[in-house]
Amino acid sequence: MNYYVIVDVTLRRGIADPEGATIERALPALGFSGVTNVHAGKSFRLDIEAPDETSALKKATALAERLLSNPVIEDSTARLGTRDGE
Amino acid sequence: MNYYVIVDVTLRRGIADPEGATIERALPALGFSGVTNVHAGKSFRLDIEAPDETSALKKATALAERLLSNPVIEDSTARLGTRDGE
Amino acid sequence: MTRIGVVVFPGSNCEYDVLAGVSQLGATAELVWHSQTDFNGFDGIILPGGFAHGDYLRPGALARFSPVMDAVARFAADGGPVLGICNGFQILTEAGLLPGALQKNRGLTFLCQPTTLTVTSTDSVLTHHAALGQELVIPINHFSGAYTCDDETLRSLEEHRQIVLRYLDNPNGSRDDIAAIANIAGNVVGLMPHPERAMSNLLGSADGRILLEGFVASNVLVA
Amino acid sequence: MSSPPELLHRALGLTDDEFRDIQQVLGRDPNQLELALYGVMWSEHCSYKSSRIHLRRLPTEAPHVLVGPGENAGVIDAGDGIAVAIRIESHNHPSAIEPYQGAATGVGGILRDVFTMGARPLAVMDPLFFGELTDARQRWLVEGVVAGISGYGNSVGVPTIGGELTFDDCYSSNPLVNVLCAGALPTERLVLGVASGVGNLAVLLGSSTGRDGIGGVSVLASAGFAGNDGAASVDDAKRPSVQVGDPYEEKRLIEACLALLDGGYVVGIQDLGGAGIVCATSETAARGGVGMDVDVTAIPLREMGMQPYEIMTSESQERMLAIITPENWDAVGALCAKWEVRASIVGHVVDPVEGAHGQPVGMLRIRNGFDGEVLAEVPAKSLADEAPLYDRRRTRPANFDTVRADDPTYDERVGSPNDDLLGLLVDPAWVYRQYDSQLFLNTVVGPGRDAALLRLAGPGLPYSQRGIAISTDSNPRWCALDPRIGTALTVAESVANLACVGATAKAVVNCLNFGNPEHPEVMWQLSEAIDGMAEACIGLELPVIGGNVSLYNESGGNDIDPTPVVGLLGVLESLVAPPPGWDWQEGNAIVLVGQRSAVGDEPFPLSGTRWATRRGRRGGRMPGFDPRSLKSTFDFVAREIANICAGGVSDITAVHDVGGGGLGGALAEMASATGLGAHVAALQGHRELFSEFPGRFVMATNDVQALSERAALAHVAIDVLGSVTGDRLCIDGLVDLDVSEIVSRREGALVEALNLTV
Ligand SMILES: Nc1ncnc2c1ncn2[C@@H]1O[C@H](COP(=O)(O)OP(=O)(O)O)[C@@H](O)[C@H]1O
Ligand SMILES: [Mg+2]
Repeated sequence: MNYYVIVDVTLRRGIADPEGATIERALPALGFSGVTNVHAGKSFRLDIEAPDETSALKKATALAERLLSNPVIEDSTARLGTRDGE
Repeated sequence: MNYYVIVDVTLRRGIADPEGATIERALPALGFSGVTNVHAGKSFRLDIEAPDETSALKKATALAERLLSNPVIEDSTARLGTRDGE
Repeated sequence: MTRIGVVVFPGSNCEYDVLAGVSQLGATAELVWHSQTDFNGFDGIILPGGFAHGDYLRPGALARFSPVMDAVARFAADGGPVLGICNGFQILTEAGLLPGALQKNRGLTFLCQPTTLTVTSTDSVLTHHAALGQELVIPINHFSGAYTCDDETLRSLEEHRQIVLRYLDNPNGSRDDIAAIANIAGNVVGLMPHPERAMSNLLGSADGRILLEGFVASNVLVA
Repeated sequence: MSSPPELLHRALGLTDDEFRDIQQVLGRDPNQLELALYGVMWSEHCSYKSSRIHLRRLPTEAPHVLVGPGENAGVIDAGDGIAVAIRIESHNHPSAIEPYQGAATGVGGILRDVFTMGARPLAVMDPLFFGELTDARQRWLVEGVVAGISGYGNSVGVPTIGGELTFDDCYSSNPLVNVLCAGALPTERLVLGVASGVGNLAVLLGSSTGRDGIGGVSVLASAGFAGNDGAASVDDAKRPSVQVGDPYEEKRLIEACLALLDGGYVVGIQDLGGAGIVCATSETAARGGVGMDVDVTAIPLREMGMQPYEIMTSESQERMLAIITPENWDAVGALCAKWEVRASIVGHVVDPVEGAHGQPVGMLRIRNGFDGEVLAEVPAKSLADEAPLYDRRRTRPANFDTVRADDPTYDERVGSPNDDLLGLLVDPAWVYRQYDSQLFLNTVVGPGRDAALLRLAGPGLPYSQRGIAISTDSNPRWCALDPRIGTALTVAESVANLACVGATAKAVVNCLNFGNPEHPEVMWQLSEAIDGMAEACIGLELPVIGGNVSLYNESGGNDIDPTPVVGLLGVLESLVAPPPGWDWQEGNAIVLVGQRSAVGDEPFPLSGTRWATRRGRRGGRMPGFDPRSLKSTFDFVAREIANICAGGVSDITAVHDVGGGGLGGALAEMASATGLGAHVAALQGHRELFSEFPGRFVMATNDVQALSERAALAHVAIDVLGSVTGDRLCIDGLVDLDVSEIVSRREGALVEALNLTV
């Protein structure tokens, strides 16, 4: 059957994150104070055909590590979700 | 106090998603079968200074809608999380 | 006569420029479609600039799976000269043929501008005709050109003199001002600047010639 | 679409009279689908119904014109067997709503107009207009629009080599994003968007069809923004879903289409832009005088449950319609497969039917399956060419004379020319650095100078040593004062830009950005601007070969200033050396070439200048327009620089036309380009320093004598202003500045205004 999977990709600790830094710098001017440690990442939502949850997650994790992220600079996690509400 | 917030930004229904579509088209050739409805999105992780959870989320939602997304083509959701495990 | 294969992925766009540049140097160059699984009798392979597969996901992330990339890996393993220019460099890192990764520019904008490079190693198929410390004016044209790697990788790059070109005035936040690196053997090189755009003074600079001349002549070197 | 037709037509933007016209054409009531087709095809955006009668006054002919207005792009014969296609379009309202995608899809659309003609797109230009950057929303718009052009243009692989950048409050809720594209083709490969040959197939190439931008032309492009906050006020229900550009699809589409044309597999080809499939099918059929059957079920869809009217009017991006002979279907399919471009047979070319008076009438028939039920049946021509034309009321603005009377030339205080000059300088480099301006190894002069200059070369073109030059220009400050003279002078300024790189102007394209045509003052401005353009083009012997009209640029009832944008295409016979540019050298004499003072009773008017506008003075009278003296000056400069580009020796070391910022601006820009200062004597005060009118060039030479003699022979005036020296710009009694200060102020201006930390 089909499983709805969400893959989160984030920059590894220690890797520069200019996007997050730029947003953080822009915030005060836009009236947002007290916001720190801003980090930008990517996410992917997809349906995976698999016999059961475990193998769906296994497939998703492989996809996340081999394709959706670049392990040299990024970490990735895959989790099962539901179309709405996640 | 400081709250860890995760903001997810996804394309609104009906808006074309060439990135997701291109990835999906490429998958079979890369040896991944049975993967459909691939959609690419953005995510942001940040710490928000606020008196309580509700106001932290309120602040995050405003941030998400005013700065991190363009509501004309994107939906955004903000949720509280924990640094590891989320 | 030297024969250079120029690999074309859907979305590549500098293939004709590279063709023109290489032909000016008396070599013959041919376009190689990405679905091809082996090359016959090429003396060198160039992965040109552009946006292979639209750069969707990450620059080079989808291109690295193209059938042609196995052939490129074999060619490189046999010591064949391989050059990745801009998007080609990004593909080589994604494919693991070169260490590290290329991230978005520090300023988060695309940059098309001349840069001044210094030759920091001549132990590569790209730089062996140039002189150590020589300065070259060559344009960059990229959004994701900030070279990134962990400390250990950087140490080994320096140890094996694999950093072959550095920016004089770092435009994109590249670690250690890195503009081009080679593998340990020196036969696989990736650079973000575009030497094929610096082949004549009519277009602003001819400093790219010495690099491409070296590459075209390099099969002799590695053979 | 539930409401009964007689109300529906209004919802679709059709007037009651237009509804009656449709009943006339069909001899019956249109059904809902048919009404929807007329709704988009008779929209202002598609039909030009308010502007067409005025556009007829523009000169369009010259021996070298291969294709004039009316086709997807204008085409000229550039020599050596190479033709150049050029077109300019606006994407204003979509960019106000989603700046990145609005601008990106604008680039995609203009490229399709050009490769539809069989030309490979070789260059893009982007004239942009925003409100003042003190407003955060404007900064968001600028960053988004520039990123969109960069993201799409660079990825699709076409260099962006120039444009314009204007900030004025009149654009704050209605930014303008115009995009120009030029391409080249072997002359014999020229193709037109014509469907011919009964039995031929209409093949849809490229993306699948979704609900993107349905009714975009009628809802977005043919109506103003309700409120003052621009996009924010277009109500959600009315707003078509935003189109997202896919440069990767477009890149493959370009390569596939050019390969199809090389293979000789297509008889006609047409891009899908505004009004989507209905526009492409009805226009190709109308041009060919044939009928076309379209099968809605044959069109690949991206979304579920789409209605026929949605499918027919969707503005999904990256699609083309090719007309091919059945025998070629296999070859076409194979080529498209290589480029991973989807190809589907969606239409058949059919015989015209017999009209009421026995005349042949090509019908556009929308069917549910090729031999299924007919859902709509209307004369293709009635959709494409027979929208009602309006001669809307025109009245000169009531305040015209009072505005003219408010002339800053004399009563505006002088102030500090030093500070004024520094305040006028803006280097757009932050913008154009984000564009690939070098692809194809043609760019001899890229963005940042007077005009862009390219080698006339590209994949698949015959060898040539020629060059082409392109410049886009506009001056809403001038046109607000006097749309007629303002537009004429804008054309002149653009020809001057070309002369600076040695090119002779060959053709004009224009994008007329105006307010609401239902305001008589706006119609007057439009009509005057067209007369001014006609006057200039006739006087300077230039054909207008294409254009675009963008109306309803208004918010909350406020119209933008009249903003005609011109794109000038010029040709160089021989391009083997770069033109001198702005790089003057120590010791050179600095001379002013051309009529030193303006035409009319005021030698150095300050009306309409950047100097006056910065002081909030927006009134005054424009100088006159004298094409004869302008033309002899332009021809002289172009000839002198062309000689250098052809490899000839010359005493001229630098050239720059006097444009925005006046003579002071030109001198400051040349100083900052080289780091070399100058000493200039005896200008007629701050008026001559800041006055803006075309026809003047600053040249640097190492042999004044020789240059003066050549100028005299050409009956061109020349005045020695001073010399290049040291590292300060000194203009006696007016300016004394360190060049490094000029450089930092000029380079920093935009980045600071955007408050970016780079
Ligand atoms: N939006 C833009 N995109 C690319 N280039 C631009 C843009 N705006 C201005 N430029 C370039 O900057 C230079 C100066 O522009 P402009 O002030 O319009 O010159 P001029 O006054 O001579 O017409 C020109 O070369 C122009 O092409
Ligand atoms: Mg201009």
